[in-house]
Amino acid sequence: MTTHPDPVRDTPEAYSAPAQPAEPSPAQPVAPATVPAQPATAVWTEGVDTVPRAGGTPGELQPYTELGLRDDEYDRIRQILDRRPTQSELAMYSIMWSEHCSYKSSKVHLRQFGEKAPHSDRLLAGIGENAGVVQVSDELAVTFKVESHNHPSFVEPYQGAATGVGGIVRDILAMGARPVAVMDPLRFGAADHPDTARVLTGVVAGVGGYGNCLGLPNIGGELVFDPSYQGNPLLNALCLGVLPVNRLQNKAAAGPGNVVVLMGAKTGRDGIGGVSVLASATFDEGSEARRPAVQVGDPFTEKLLIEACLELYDGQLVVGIQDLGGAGLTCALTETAAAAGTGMRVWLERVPLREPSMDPHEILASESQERMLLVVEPDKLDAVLKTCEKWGVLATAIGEVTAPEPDGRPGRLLITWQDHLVVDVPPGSLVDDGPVYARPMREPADLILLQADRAETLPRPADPEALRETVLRMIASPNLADKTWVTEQYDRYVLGNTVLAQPEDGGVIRIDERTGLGVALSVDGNGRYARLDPYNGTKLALAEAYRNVAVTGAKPIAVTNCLNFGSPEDPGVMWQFAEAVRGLADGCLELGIPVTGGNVSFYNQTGAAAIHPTPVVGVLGVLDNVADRVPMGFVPRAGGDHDQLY
Amino acid sequence: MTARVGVVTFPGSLDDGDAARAVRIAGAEPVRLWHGDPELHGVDAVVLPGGFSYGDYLRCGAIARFAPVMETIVDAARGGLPVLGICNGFQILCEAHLLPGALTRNQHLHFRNRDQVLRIESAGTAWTNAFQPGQEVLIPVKNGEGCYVADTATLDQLEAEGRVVARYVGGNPNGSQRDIAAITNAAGNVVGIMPHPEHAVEALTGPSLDGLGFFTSVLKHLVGTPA
Amino acid sequence: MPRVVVDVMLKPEILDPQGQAVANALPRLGVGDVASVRIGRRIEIEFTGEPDLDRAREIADKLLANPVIEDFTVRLVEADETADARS
Amino acid sequence: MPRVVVDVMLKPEILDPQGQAVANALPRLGVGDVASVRIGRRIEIEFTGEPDLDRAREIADKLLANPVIEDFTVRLVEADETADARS
Ligand SMILES: Nc1ncnc2c1ncn2[C@@H]1O[C@H](COP(=O)(O)OP(=O)(O)O)[C@@H](O)[C@H]1O
Repeated sequence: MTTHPDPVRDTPEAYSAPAQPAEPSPAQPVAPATVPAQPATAVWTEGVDTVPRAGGTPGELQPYTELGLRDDEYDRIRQILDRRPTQSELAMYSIMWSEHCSYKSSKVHLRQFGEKAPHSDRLLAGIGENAGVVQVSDELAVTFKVESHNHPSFVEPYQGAATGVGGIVRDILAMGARPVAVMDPLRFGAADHPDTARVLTGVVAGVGGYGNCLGLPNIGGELVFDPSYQGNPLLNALCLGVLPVNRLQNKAAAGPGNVVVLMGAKTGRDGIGGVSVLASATFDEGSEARRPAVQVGDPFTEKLLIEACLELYDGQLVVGIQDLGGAGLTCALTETAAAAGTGMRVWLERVPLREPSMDPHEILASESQERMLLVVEPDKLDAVLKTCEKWGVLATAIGEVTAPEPDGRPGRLLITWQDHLVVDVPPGSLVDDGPVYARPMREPADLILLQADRAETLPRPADPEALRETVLRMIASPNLADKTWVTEQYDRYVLGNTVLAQPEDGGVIRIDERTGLGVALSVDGNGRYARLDPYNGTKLALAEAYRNVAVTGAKPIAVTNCLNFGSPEDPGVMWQFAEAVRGLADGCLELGIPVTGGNVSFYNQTGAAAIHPTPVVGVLGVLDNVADRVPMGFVPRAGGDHDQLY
Repeated sequence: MTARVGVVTFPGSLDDGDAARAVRIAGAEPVRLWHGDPELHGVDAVVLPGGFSYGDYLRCGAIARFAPVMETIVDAARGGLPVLGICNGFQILCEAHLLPGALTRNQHLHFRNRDQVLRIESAGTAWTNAFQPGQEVLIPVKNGEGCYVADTATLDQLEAEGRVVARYVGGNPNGSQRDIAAITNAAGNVVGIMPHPEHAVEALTGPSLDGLGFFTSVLKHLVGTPA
Repeated sequence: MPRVVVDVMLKPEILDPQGQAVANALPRLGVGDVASVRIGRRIEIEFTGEPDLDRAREIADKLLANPVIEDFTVRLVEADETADARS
Repeated sequence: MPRVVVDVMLKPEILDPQGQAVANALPRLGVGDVASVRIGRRIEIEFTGEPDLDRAREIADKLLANPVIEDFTVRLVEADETADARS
């Protein structure tokens, strides 16, 4: 999946957005977005919509609004292609230019993570890659990232959570790492609300079902109840991976003539439109009836995918690799080609399908899980296929890397479907040239009132009886109560390297049995603080995660984050977001550790009511020898030389 | 000559590396065996590790039972080869009819991972001779389908023949009948256990070192058996 | 007394990893002529009084199936169907 | 093309915690007249050629059901049974 965009890479200048109205001004229209003289129903008739056909029917109405594209965005597409897009191309642009994939509202703010980042010698891959990679010894590096799967986890809690874990694990795998641990920061509505029982049990079972079956120890997370998450729970999932420094992989589809291989599960109709509809749209009454197709995870296939990929890396059999997540093939094909500046030629009918009746645009948009895209030198193809076969993983050559244009411009992505040319686009136009918005921002009007209502004005327990009652009430609060019911549904032992896990402040994983080298991790966030003061609330989340890592005895070295917010089209939410990013960037500068990656999740709201702004911050630290870790409890020592209290 | 203990990897095995580590810490040589290869490569004993073989779809262990390596293991086990099935391995042994009964969904319907006290009921097996009968050990349990069931006649027979190898103490984590955590076959060479001894072999990563006893037991057993 | 049987199956377009795992295992059992296997749930409901199909449908919709990914059917079955057909 | 359906249910003497959990949840949905709920598996097998009941029975016996805890029935079902009865 796409991560934060690379802040140093050139992005087209942001559309200047006037403060009013909230909508950014459109670009120069080249062709009219809608051409009259076509019956309104003639959206699409029959057969495959090919590139030549698109050239010959410029006036055909296209459902770009339904796909979430605005008039000016549609016009941009026509401008880029110099014709109307085919149905497949339209699907691809609508996905890649969605908020979820393009970071169009967050890009301008996220740049600070790069600009304010303190220098680090350890960073092998940073923002813009699938996940940031930090070196922790001469031979070893670790990679970690946290990502959200909020909306699917509301619609189908078990599968939403399961595929959330599956997705982040593939991100880590794509960097060349063996995934070695997961964490799961969770937010639910009120603990006593009937729907919380549905969502909580499903999400926890899904996180456990997938992670346990994959053999990844769960070493921590969060469990928070607050009514603001009632119609929009948060499922964030973090994965940690370990790799030898020289096994680092990248996604660039380099080397014209190389073979493009699709690996893993067959492609089905699951999650089609998921990125645009599920991940970006607001929940409303209609969504329950709309019953969108959600993805179903198959952790068994993912386990085989992991083992097969690691064997391919170790055999130095791949040139480039990219996981398929949201936006499926569309994202993987365009990102790998754009990263190398090459072109690509893909025969779409070679993609193994679960349902033979799928249309090209459905194949391109499908979010079927447990798939990876490989770029392989032709003489290594046999070895790749053999390894995949050994692990029982499907692998199919579906295309070829092609050369950049003779004049040095990047190559084009050409996709055919049974000899019909259905896509002919510059891959970079989908990945890097998407719209960028400087959305209007305004401090929420109620903030002053909220801040004026200070905690000091609350009644204080004045006598022992009241004090007792307060203590009992606090103990009974779901947010403070024991979390064992959740955490014991997760395997913390598998892989045999878990040194600390829940209920410790931070998880600690040994990554080198020989030397005892290990890493510590903590994820933290506090939506209530962030609601009151997003700038300082985010700093506090960072500070908490930093402290939790430090108290294990580890030295914090890197930060990841998942920014869960309401609609970016709401100036109040956008302000919260901007403040949170500024807070995190400033906090990291003060603490001297870089943000190495993360994820933005917008549109977390029910109707017009946004969730509390919820930046979740993960900090990673390094321990030269995990034997030196500091556990939370007192350690009785032989000879009475016990721990001292200070 | 150190003993060679095979650890089978099925597609979906998860604790295979941990079982191999435990074998090594116990002082034997772990030998990795592959589900698709019927050869046992001359190993002296076999561990079927925990995990979700074939995704544990359908029923846990149901598909793994048909792996080529299992045919050889079933024959060899009948001939006396020591075999330890841990968690998923236990499920596979039941599905393969090397052990009686079945492992079903935990009664509370949740996966449960906790540190569990067990009482060793039988120290007469190839895998428990390092323990004292009645000894209590602390070993992690982690499973979703660990509830042991069998008909009354089978349970009575297991009890009568001293084939209940370990029982849960201080709370039954999954609803197993008669608190059964581990059983053995009549000959005592095949043992199935739900909790994970391989996760209690290092002070840093386990709740105790009690799990080592299972692996040192088989070494002791092998020394006593002529090759 | 007849029972109500609710069959819950994944919608056809939804991945069925269980069925797939079984289908992939069959060749090893010497079975080569199976095109596909789908696995769902069969739920038998016994009522205290008369079996109530509408009530069963309501239970299925609310509790037994997730309509996002599953379809269900509800039908009356004579008490001895299972016994009869027992192979 | 007709399919073969294999229904696998836990033997009556084996505790079915899942069915019990559903039964226990029903009163909260306002359903008071359910005596028992049992949950099993429904497996639909499509053959490449003619559906083969004997073959299906063999598969069920070897793989789909565990005779220690489960009973099964095998039957032919017209392709559109599900669609017909779709509530
Ligand atoms: N969803 C979860 N998944 C895994 N571990 C969790 C989860 N929620 C809480 N934990 C773990 O439970 C322990 C207690 O959590 P919490 O009470 O939030 O700790 P603290 O308040 O000290 O941060 C921590 O180790 C935390 O990582």
